[in-house]
Amino acid sequence: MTNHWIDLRNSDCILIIGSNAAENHPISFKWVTAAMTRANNPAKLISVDPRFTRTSSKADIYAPIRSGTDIAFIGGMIRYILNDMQSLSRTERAEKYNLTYLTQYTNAALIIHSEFEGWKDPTHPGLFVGFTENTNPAPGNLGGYSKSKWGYADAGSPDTDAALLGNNWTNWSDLNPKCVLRLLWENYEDFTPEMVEKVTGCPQSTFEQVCEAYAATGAPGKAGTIMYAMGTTQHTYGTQNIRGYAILQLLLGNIGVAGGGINALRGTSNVQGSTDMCLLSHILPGYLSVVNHKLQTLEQYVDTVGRKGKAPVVPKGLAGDKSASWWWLSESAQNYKKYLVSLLKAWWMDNATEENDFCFNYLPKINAGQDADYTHIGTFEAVAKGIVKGMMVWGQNPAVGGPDAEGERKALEKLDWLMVTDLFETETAAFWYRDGADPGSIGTEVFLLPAACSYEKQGSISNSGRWAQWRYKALDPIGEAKSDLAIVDALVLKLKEKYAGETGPKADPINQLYWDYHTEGEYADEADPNKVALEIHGYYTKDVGDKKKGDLVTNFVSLATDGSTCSGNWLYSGMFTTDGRNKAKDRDPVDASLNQIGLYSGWSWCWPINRRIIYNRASVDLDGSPWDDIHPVIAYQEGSHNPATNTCKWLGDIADGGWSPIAVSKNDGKPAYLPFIMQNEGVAHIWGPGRAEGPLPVAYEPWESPLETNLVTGVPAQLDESPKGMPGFNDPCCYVGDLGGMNQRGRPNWEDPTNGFNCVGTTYRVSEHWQAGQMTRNHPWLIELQPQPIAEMGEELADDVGVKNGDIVKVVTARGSIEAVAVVTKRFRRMTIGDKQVDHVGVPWHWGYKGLSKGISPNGSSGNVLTPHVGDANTTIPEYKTFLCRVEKA
Amino acid sequence: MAHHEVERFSAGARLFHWTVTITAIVLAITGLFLWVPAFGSLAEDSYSRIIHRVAAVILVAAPLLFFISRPGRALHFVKYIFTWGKDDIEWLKAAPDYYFGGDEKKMPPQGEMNTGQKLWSLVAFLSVIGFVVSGAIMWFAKASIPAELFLWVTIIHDLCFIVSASMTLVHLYLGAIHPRMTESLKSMLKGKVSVEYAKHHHGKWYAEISKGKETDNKQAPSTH
Amino acid sequence: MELSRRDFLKFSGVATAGGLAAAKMLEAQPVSAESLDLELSKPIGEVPTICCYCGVGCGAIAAADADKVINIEGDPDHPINQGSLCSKGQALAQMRTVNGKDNPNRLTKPLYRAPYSTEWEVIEDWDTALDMIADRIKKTRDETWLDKIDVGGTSYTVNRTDGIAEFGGGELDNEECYLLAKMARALGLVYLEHCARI
Amino acid sequence: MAKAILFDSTKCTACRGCQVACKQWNNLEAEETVNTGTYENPPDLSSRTWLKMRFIEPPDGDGKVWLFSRRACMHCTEAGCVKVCPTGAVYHHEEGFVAYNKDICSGCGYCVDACPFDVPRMVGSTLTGKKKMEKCVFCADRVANEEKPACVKTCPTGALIYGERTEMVDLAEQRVSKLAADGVDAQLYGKDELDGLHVLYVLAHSPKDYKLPVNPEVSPSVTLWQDILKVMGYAAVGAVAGGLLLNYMVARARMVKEKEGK
Repeated sequence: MTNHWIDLRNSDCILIIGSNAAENHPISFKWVTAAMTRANNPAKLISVDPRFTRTSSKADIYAPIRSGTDIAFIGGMIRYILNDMQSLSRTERAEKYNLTYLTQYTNAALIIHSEFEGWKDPTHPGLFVGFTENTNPAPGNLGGYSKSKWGYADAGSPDTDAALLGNNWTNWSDLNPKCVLRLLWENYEDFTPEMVEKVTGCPQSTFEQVCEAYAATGAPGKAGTIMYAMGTTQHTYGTQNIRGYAILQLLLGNIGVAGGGINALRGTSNVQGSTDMCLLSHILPGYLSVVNHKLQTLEQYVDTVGRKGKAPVVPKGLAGDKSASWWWLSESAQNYKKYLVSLLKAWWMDNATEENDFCFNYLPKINAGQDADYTHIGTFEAVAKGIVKGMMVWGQNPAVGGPDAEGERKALEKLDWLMVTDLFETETAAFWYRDGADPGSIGTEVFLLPAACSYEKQGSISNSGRWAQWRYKALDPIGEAKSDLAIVDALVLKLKEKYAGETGPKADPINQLYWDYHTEGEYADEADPNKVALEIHGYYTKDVGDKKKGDLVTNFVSLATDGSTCSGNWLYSGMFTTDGRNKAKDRDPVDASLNQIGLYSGWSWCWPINRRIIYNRASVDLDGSPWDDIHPVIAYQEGSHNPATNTCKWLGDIADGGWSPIAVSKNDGKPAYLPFIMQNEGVAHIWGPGRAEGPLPVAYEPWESPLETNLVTGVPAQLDESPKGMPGFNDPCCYVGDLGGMNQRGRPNWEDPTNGFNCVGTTYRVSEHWQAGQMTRNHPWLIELQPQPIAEMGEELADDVGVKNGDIVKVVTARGSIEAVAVVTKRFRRMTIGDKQVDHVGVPWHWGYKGLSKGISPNGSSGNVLTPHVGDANTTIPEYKTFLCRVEKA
Repeated sequence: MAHHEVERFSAGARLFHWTVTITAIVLAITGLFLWVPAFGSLAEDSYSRIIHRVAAVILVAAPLLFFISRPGRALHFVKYIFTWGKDDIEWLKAAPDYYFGGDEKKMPPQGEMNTGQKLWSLVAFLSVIGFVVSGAIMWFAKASIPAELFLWVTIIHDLCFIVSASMTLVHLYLGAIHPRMTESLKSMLKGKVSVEYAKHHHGKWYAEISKGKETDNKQAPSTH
Repeated sequence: MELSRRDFLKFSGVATAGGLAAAKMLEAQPVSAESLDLELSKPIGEVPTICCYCGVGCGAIAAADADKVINIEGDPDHPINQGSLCSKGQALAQMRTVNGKDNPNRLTKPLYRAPYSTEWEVIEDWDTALDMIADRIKKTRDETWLDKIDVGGTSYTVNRTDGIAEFGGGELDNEECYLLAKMARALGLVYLEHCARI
Repeated sequence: MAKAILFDSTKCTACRGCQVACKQWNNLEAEETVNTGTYENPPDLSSRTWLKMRFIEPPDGDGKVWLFSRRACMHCTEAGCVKVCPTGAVYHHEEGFVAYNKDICSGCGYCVDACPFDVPRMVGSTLTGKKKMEKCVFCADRVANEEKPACVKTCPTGALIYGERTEMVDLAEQRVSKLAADGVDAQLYGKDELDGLHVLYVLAHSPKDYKLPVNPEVSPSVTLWQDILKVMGYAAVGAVAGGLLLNYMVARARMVKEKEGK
């Protein structure tokens, strides 16, 4: 979340899309309801979902869309806003939209490479310039782009469109043909309400209501927020869905302001923290890039990802004339290097010296390029191929949660050994005696370790709003269970024993690993989470000035490139005060923010340095005054500008960089810092060339689509010719997996529906269960509420297949089938898409074959038995949310 | 008087009477718990309900056993209490004067049961039927009948109680307390009354038994 | 004692009233056993914890004995949830305690499944379990270790193993995630993922 | 002062925190259920389920209405259960809600039939015949200790609030007029029903659509029994007893006279 939960109450319009917040983040509705029921200007709630959910039941406007058509919908909204902007008079335009924000704080006015060609170019329909198809069979990406023509015309110092900056235009032709805003218009020009209805199934009138309500948040001082979750991300173009939201929010000036933002609703209590700690293949703690084989030395790494990758770029002609690009900041700061060196120090401590490159080579290096996928999908393919032979699983249940779950279960049979740590026996741990498996032919050794539950241990977790909150221990773990911390601690100490005496590149990283977490008393024999937290925050590794070795650093600003500091994760550097107070334990219930907008900065701590709303410099105008007087996030204190440092006193939240406001710095002849301090350009990306499949989202069809032609791009599906998928019909860069041939692609068959997959299937969660269910399916109170897997479908479909409410039905895809209880409802309606009548079938994916509540079919009725091993072009997140299926009476 | 006694109640009849008496008292008391909130705590943990049901089974079983073992006598009794004549009307008219003032002038001679006893027997007979039928419904059909109907059935049960309880007081009083009914209680305890008492209170009956030598067979049933 | 009709009526009136008066006494409600100074049937709890389910991060307070949870409910001081919890949060107690006893499905000892075996065996002590696991990790790591790779004729140091994957962490504490990352990277793991990606 | 719970259906998201909170605080065991084609479960109130949320999809709707309603004791002022309870086990708490003293519950089950909302449930052993009534107790212990009832405390959206009944009525009326101004056919349920319920409902449709009885009333049989029959019974017994006493005195006086006269 750019913002945080309580901030939802400051919103004027809440757009929930790709999320069912009322069911999956129920307490968020405390603040959604607060916004909707406040006395003055109550907020409007919009729910966009294929299914009318508990969230929709509370919405002012419910917009049904076909699963997987978010870009068409959002693109239509973007078109509506652009069209509105263009047709208004200049004065009205400035009243209705925050043009200063749009032009000064985003890259809307920047000029793109002259040879850039959009997806409508007839020589490459549906594709941007620079595409090459991958002709190798799956697994692999469908294709890839050379992005050389996607950048700014002048990469180091981009030009801007003066007419746009000066609000001095009437027609699109008044703008530079390669100006971002004009390219944006051209990208979405065809996304008319008629087209939106045709593609998404959302009635035009409803769609227009949504546009009108949401566009109203574009006025200065108004804020609209987007709440999204896995309904957005779990598509082959999930990242582009989010890009669509980002563009929409930037057009409306909704990022950085109270009641605005793009808010990813994290589904797991600490998935924010675990991501911050980067238990992910592509990053190291603090979102530092993982090392690839081309980066052989620390200097090469720093030079490539830091110096070059994060070099400040300053657009010409903007009021702000300095870009922080915080990751690097400057040759004297070298933040990227500081963070990595401090990480290496925390890991190898005294063994990491300037002379040995701070043990840089102890970090494993992946293969650069696209020839290996190390993400979830790629990992399971490596397991299936026998590359990965051993697996440690800590509180995760891929046998239920992974795509093509039966395929992943089968892949596990190839492992030599598997270690699972969990509270309950999971489907993953029990894969070897699941239905259909023959234990006698499975040679995998399996260890199942009993873990402590959340209140049987202590430690911090970070919620979706980035608040790191300490949770305490209420009682000792059950039986002989141990906290994961104690287990990993004991395991590493064991490994150190095993490697004792060995030397060389294999043994050194283990033997030299700094590992010292036991303390007096309660934690004499196991790791003390308090001590681990101190290492994450960071301390001095030698005496520096008035700081002694062991003194805590103030925050990441104190970190150094010379190895004099350590910090396990720079983002969390700042969680402690220098005298050792753990701010994650702070419990000041008073909201001391400006106008009490609900920041509660004294309650717990959030990264970075307790900034509750990130990008908050965008919430003020050039003079530092909030756009919204009622909900000010930060405000420049008049007269506080310090000419020496070019900083000032900001009231309210921790400002995104302490520099003085743009106009104040400028008046003083000082560098005026642009607001988006993490971006190289200092402005936000309406144009986002970093994505795999294009700088702007295009409405592609899901990997399995009921259509024969992409109604937006006009590219035909060509199912038989392109078994992997068709670039331009499908996302051209999506990852198509292959789990030993099990990942079949389903096709519609409109002539003989019993022989084809004509229904759009989707997976989701119910409020009463959680993720892969290993915990909640062992809670009698929750099983009572939702005892069995269900398959929700509309009445029209149920009639067609002769299914009545409560019947057991079979949902079949090309991967497999599950049985579930039919919930026949008006909340799923048949849609007319192009010339097809499309029905949806929805299945929760919580169930499996272990626990108190099991599925109906022996495979556990896990929804993911149905889903394909196909992933997003940028993240390879699996396409869980859209696939083709058919329903049969069981 | 002891030398001149006639048998009025057989041992079986007395056993029956006292069984029913005790059962009825138990039923009344345990039932009263549900009437009188002040006694509510005594109904704790459903003990009174269980006792009430055990007693109810006895109350049903006792007449059935009596009927099985002595069907003729039982039928006679039923027929008897439903047979009303002119004398009965006369008796009812005369009764207040007699029971208050002891004025016997207008009292017609009575059979083995006088009209008052007959009336009591009739009330007892009918209210037991009412109790049993409504009670059985409450016991066995609670779940299967509409809530509203159930409540009306309880009202029938209660009405039976009000009527039978009031009459029981009268019965008790006349049988054991009224100054003139000196031998009534004794008869139900020991089975015999003095000839004098029999003549005086049940003239017709005494005439019958002394004439016909029919002894046990035609004894009055278990009521006063 | 003579009795006129009038006296009789009077007397019966008094008698009836007496019956009703008795009734009134008998009908009086028993004194409330649950009056306002009632004690709480169990402690509400004082140990602050954060719900382990979704990313909202609601505060809860727990009351527990040495071996069982007595109560867990929302933390009223918590600014986000202000005491409220959803169905899952309200059921937190059952993670440990169901109907006053340990949740029977919780794992309490390390378990081991030997190759081709049809059953779990209990490993009596942690040390043995971790020793066995460390042996497996070392063996696989050593066998699959890559010092260098060759790309287009050039040798590159990579110091990694492709033979071991690590999953998980979204439900763990930050400190746990951090140590897992530290261990994984020190082991040279590149297949490192958790539920943020799925 | 009478307290009340205000349930605002327009704010309820049916997260069912309340349903579990009720079980959590009151130590009620889970039931074994099956899915019958609805999110709603358990199917009905029971001795172990004192509160459940209803999920209602109007059969003639357009699929854009999903109503959620609370099903639990309404804590009526004119409470059939209190009225009918023979032992006084069910009674009005001084704060207006319907409490019960399990210790003196005889298990007669009359309250089950007397409730116009079909709320109380009996639980017992078939072996011993022991039975007890169970229903929402308004978390009497919590309320007495200035804690909100468990269901109210856990409600995220303010769909459940708790306080002085008069205040709750005011709030509900304000909410209804606000909703009405927005074109919602809103209404307040429970203000006057049965002399005032202590659970008030703000509804966006007719009570019928929420499966609430439109004009709930306590069966006349309850009134007949408690207010007429019982009184009659006492009167009858009193009258009979009095008559007999009188008779005794008169008859005895007469006999004494007779003896003297002899």
